[in-house]
Amino acid sequence: MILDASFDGRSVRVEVRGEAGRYRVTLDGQTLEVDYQRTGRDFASLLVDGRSYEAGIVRQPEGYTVALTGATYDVELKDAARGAGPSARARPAGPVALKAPMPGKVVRVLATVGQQVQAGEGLLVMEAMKMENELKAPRAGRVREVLVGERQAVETGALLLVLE
Amino acid sequence: MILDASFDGRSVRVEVRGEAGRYRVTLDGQTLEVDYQRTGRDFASLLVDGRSYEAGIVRQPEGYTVALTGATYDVELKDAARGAGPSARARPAGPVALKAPMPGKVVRVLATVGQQVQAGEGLLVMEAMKMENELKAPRAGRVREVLVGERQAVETGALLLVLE
Amino acid sequence: MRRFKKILVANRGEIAVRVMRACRELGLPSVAVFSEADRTALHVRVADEAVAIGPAPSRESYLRVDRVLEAAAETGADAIHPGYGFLAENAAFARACEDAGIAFIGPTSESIEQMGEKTSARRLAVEAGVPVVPGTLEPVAGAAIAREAARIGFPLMLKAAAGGGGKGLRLVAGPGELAAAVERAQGEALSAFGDDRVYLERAIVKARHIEVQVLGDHHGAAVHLFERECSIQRRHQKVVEESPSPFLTPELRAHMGALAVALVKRIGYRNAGTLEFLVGEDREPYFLEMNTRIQVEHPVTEMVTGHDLVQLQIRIAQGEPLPFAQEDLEQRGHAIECRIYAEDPDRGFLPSPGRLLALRAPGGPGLREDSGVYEGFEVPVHYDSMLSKLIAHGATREAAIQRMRRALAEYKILGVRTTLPFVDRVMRHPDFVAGDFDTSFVARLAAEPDRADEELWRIGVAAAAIRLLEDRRAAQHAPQPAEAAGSAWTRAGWRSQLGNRL
Amino acid sequence: MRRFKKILVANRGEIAVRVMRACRELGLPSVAVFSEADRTALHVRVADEAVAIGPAPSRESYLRVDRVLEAAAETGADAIHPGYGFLAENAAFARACEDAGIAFIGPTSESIEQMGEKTSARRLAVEAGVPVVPGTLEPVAGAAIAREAARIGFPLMLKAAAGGGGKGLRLVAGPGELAAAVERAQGEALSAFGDDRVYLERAIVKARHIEVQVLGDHHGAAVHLFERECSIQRRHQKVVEESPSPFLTPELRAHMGALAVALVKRIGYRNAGTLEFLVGEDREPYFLEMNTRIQVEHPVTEMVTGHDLVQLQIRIAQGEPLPFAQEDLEQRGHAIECRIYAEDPDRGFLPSPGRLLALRAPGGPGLREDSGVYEGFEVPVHYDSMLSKLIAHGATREAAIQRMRRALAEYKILGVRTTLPFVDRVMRHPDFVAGDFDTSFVARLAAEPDRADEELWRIGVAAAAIRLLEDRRAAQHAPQPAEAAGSAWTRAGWRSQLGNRL
Repeated sequence: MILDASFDGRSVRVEVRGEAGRYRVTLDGQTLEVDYQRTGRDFASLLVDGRSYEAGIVRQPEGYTVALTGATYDVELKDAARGAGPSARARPAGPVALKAPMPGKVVRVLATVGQQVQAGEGLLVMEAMKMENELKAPRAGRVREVLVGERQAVETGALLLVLE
Repeated sequence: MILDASFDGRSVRVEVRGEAGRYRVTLDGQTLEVDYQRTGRDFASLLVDGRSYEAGIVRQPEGYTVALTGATYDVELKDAARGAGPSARARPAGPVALKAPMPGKVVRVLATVGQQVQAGEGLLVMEAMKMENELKAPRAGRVREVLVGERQAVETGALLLVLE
Repeated sequence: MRRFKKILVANRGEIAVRVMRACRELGLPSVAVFSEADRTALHVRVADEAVAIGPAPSRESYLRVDRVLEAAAETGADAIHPGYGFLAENAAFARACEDAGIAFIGPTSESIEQMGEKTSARRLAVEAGVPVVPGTLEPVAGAAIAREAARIGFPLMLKAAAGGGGKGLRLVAGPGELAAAVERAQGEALSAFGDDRVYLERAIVKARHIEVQVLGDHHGAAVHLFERECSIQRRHQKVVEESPSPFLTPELRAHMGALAVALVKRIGYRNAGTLEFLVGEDREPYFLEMNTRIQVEHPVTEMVTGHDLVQLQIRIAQGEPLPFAQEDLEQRGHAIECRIYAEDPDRGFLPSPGRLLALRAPGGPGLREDSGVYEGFEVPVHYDSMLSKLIAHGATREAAIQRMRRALAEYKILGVRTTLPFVDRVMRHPDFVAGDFDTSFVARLAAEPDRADEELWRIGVAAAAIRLLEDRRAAQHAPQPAEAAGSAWTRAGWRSQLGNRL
Repeated sequence: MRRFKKILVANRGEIAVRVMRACRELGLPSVAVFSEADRTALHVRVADEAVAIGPAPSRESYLRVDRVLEAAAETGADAIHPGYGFLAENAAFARACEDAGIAFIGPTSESIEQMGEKTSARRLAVEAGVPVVPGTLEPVAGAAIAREAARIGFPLMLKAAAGGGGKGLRLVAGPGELAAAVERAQGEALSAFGDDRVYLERAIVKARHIEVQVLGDHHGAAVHLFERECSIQRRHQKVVEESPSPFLTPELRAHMGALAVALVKRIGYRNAGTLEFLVGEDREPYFLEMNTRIQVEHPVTEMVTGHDLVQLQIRIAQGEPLPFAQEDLEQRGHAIECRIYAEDPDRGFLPSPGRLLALRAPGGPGLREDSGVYEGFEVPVHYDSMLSKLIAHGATREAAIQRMRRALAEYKILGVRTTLPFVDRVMRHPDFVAGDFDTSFVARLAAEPDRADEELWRIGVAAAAIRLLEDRRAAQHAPQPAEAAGSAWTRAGWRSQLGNRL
């Protein structure tokens, strides 16, 4: 099985072969011999070159989240595109959508339509889990649209504002 | 839904009605209003008449094992027989089979075919989990058959000996 | 002296569970109250009885004095433990309990008023000879704010008069930031405490936040149980606490303890309580405020002193005398607490509510976990983001740190982002290990690059890829639907994790 | 003084995990060894490295000196911690480590020989002025057994010379039982220790089993860390232990401690160790044996003294001097340990191996769990049945008992039968609460009816019936296979629990 994996903004091609707990995984030019055993619905024990790793692994819509000691990775997996390995995805040009990073309530809208903002400038304030959180501009630009009003409840991923 | 439930050698008729977490359960002439919510794959929270119960509930071949604070019940459930409630099952007469209560190894066979034994008399010794365990006669009788030999490994439920 | 029959716990989360455990250990049944968002919360499961009190927003449930008192009447509870937050420092609630003949497990409503209104507390402290941070002794509003700010000088702290727990707190570096900070602080204060009054204090630079635990009973006895060091804060909220403080000398410890006991005796305080101090580089302690309730970080004190503060609260409220004198108390070893929040430390501690899809908690020697959640629980968006507190005890500070690091390495939470990796960074930071830090530590840490294991990603990607291979093969060969194919519970909550073939 | 680079743990289960946690807390990487039955065991998951050493039977894996030493060589481990059981008191193994230049974290092979062979230990104790139970000072065999038995008198104890942990131990009430008991004890001793020699001791009636924890270093220093009360036993194996013993007076405690330190100093003992005593109604202590290793029940001592015995073992083995003197040590509060075995207390403690289908462990104040298992683990039939140890600490014995009861109420294990309900019965028995018990307590308890909650079965049956209703409805409406329909792991192990419609 050959996959393209992406995590933390990186992409690598991954090849996995094997069965019954014994796998050979090649990634980024390096091959690991992995003794992999499920230890629960969402946990596995990996022995790699004699070293022991305990992994929490939960299914996500486009891959798995893997928790290891000291780090957690959101790993997106796709069947490899034919031919070349994954290319670094270019940041899409054009407008940027600001989405709600969590469910909550819009407390204040700091930006107005047409306003020119700097990267890092506060655009609006959301309340969630009893804390007010200022959402900042990911880059400089002009506010094209504001799609929410104050006191409005929003779900994760709701479109809040468009920057162009 | 009307069921016959048995546990700990007792049998009761159970009627369950309701949905979406609100149930009315009638058993042994008493009706309970139950607020039932799953709290994990194998756990549920029950509020009954304001009292809070935390139950571990795992599927077994013929019902569920339920763990509550202070007690664990193996509850067998069957769709109710038409008409009368469950009758106390009579102990079957005739030969009694002694089965292995756990996987392990037969260390010694203490009884011989044809031997007359008293209730509680040791019939054979099994080793499991580093302990020797003497299996005793459930009632008085004559040993009709011995189906295992010393040093033989057996699984749970394996027929060891028949008493008549 | 009375003996309670049943205790209602007017709170949720880990502190409600903590109090219920104390009740059970004292042989007292406990009653949970819960909002619509909390039917499956841990505190409902741990209680002996449970009563629904309203919709999810705390203003319509946990903050409803009438509903809580009705629940007590309905269940026959003759005492109420308020935990921390919510109604814990609400004098009107304490008075309503007093009027209803229900014991409020806390101080008198008068003590709450005296200490709860922060400017009044500062005045009383000054009268009792306890030094306070220079600032306004009264709440200020309107034009007076700018005037007083200019008098005190910048940087200064803007604080909610009814405040606590970092809510409505703002550091103001200069006059230009003042107006916006006032608006934000008043908004948060109104939303958190229903009271938008604020006051000003000089910001003590390189300050350590050190607090003293006290206990006073109905018979005039008062003791302190030494200090907690709470300087590791993000957003002015504590993340890591410890006892003893690596900063205090035995003399300063004794001095601060004596100041604390003096104030407790002066106001006739009856309950567990905490006096918060700022200690600057000159090792001069300034009283900040007194919390007239159990504190989040009380477990570190319990581990070094060997006493159960929540049980003692209940026993004091029953009229029992303190079972020890000051000279019976000593600090043994060292304890550290790390708070585990559902927040993403990589994104400025943004809240991260959601379902705890998988959870493995650490165990073993010298470790305590006070958790308010469990595997499978959906962390609501309506309340505080703290999931759990992990506390490690060791014979020395170094041993406690090493034990905490070991515990954090064992801890796995999936489904939400948490502060686990962040507190691990704190534990292995040379300045923290050396005891060389102040309240600016977290801000400095955020600016430093983290040195994680450079090659660990390979294991993470390999694990995900193998799991995908096994899941695909299993789906191909699946002889039948497994896992009681989608109970209502499974269908509603775990869909993304279960079943859907990639 | 040396500093270890890497420690191999030659054990499995909770004690292997316990030792690895100590290694990590000391900054030392750990190596697990595991049999074919233990690939997914907790100790493999917690270790930094892991090496397979053979098939499931311990004789072909955990007891293979050659395999263990090969694993150490292969991984570069320069020290081996043996835990308890297996090779922990095997002098030949300690000598093989010494010969291979690998530090054995324990005493010298000579000390193991002196104390491990129980009749030799009794002789040395007598020489050191420590009183012993009357009996044979040498192993006996054949016709001599009946002769010596007649001399000592009945009831008597038949014991394995190489014994420990209750294996090969038999109480013989009268001459008629002797022959059968000898056969059984020899069989067990041979299987457990590879040595079938037995000896005889007078059975002390109404005896309490009280042991003293000691530590000796390479520089001649020796201390005791007070006693543990271990009288609650089933099949001559401990189930509940505590410290302090409610039976000891301060004078008797000091006397037994002094006896223990005298023997330690006499043999130049270097390690943690335990001297077991029987104390009869006359409060006269009789030395039984010395265990030259860490003891299962060491956590109760750690909780009352505040010191980490396993870390101290490692530090002593590195040549460090003891970090405290006798006068620095004190018992604070009270600690109780309950062992959780996979055994059915309703069927004479028959072993109950199997998969742990669901598990919820308790948490909160004053509690420690040293577990060797996890939810989903298949408990192997090949090894000891202990799953976990739960330890509760409180300011008083009553507080510790109440805390343990609270913890047991929170603990749920499904899939195997455990001793959880049994230890709960012990905790609420008036004689245990009063401290009025001896080694016959469990036998007496088994004869009494249990007074469980008469109405609780209704809740259990209702829960099962509702679950069935929900499962049936979910199966009817299941839109698709859920739960990654049967990975190899699911198919193999969880079938009975998952998916099959009733």
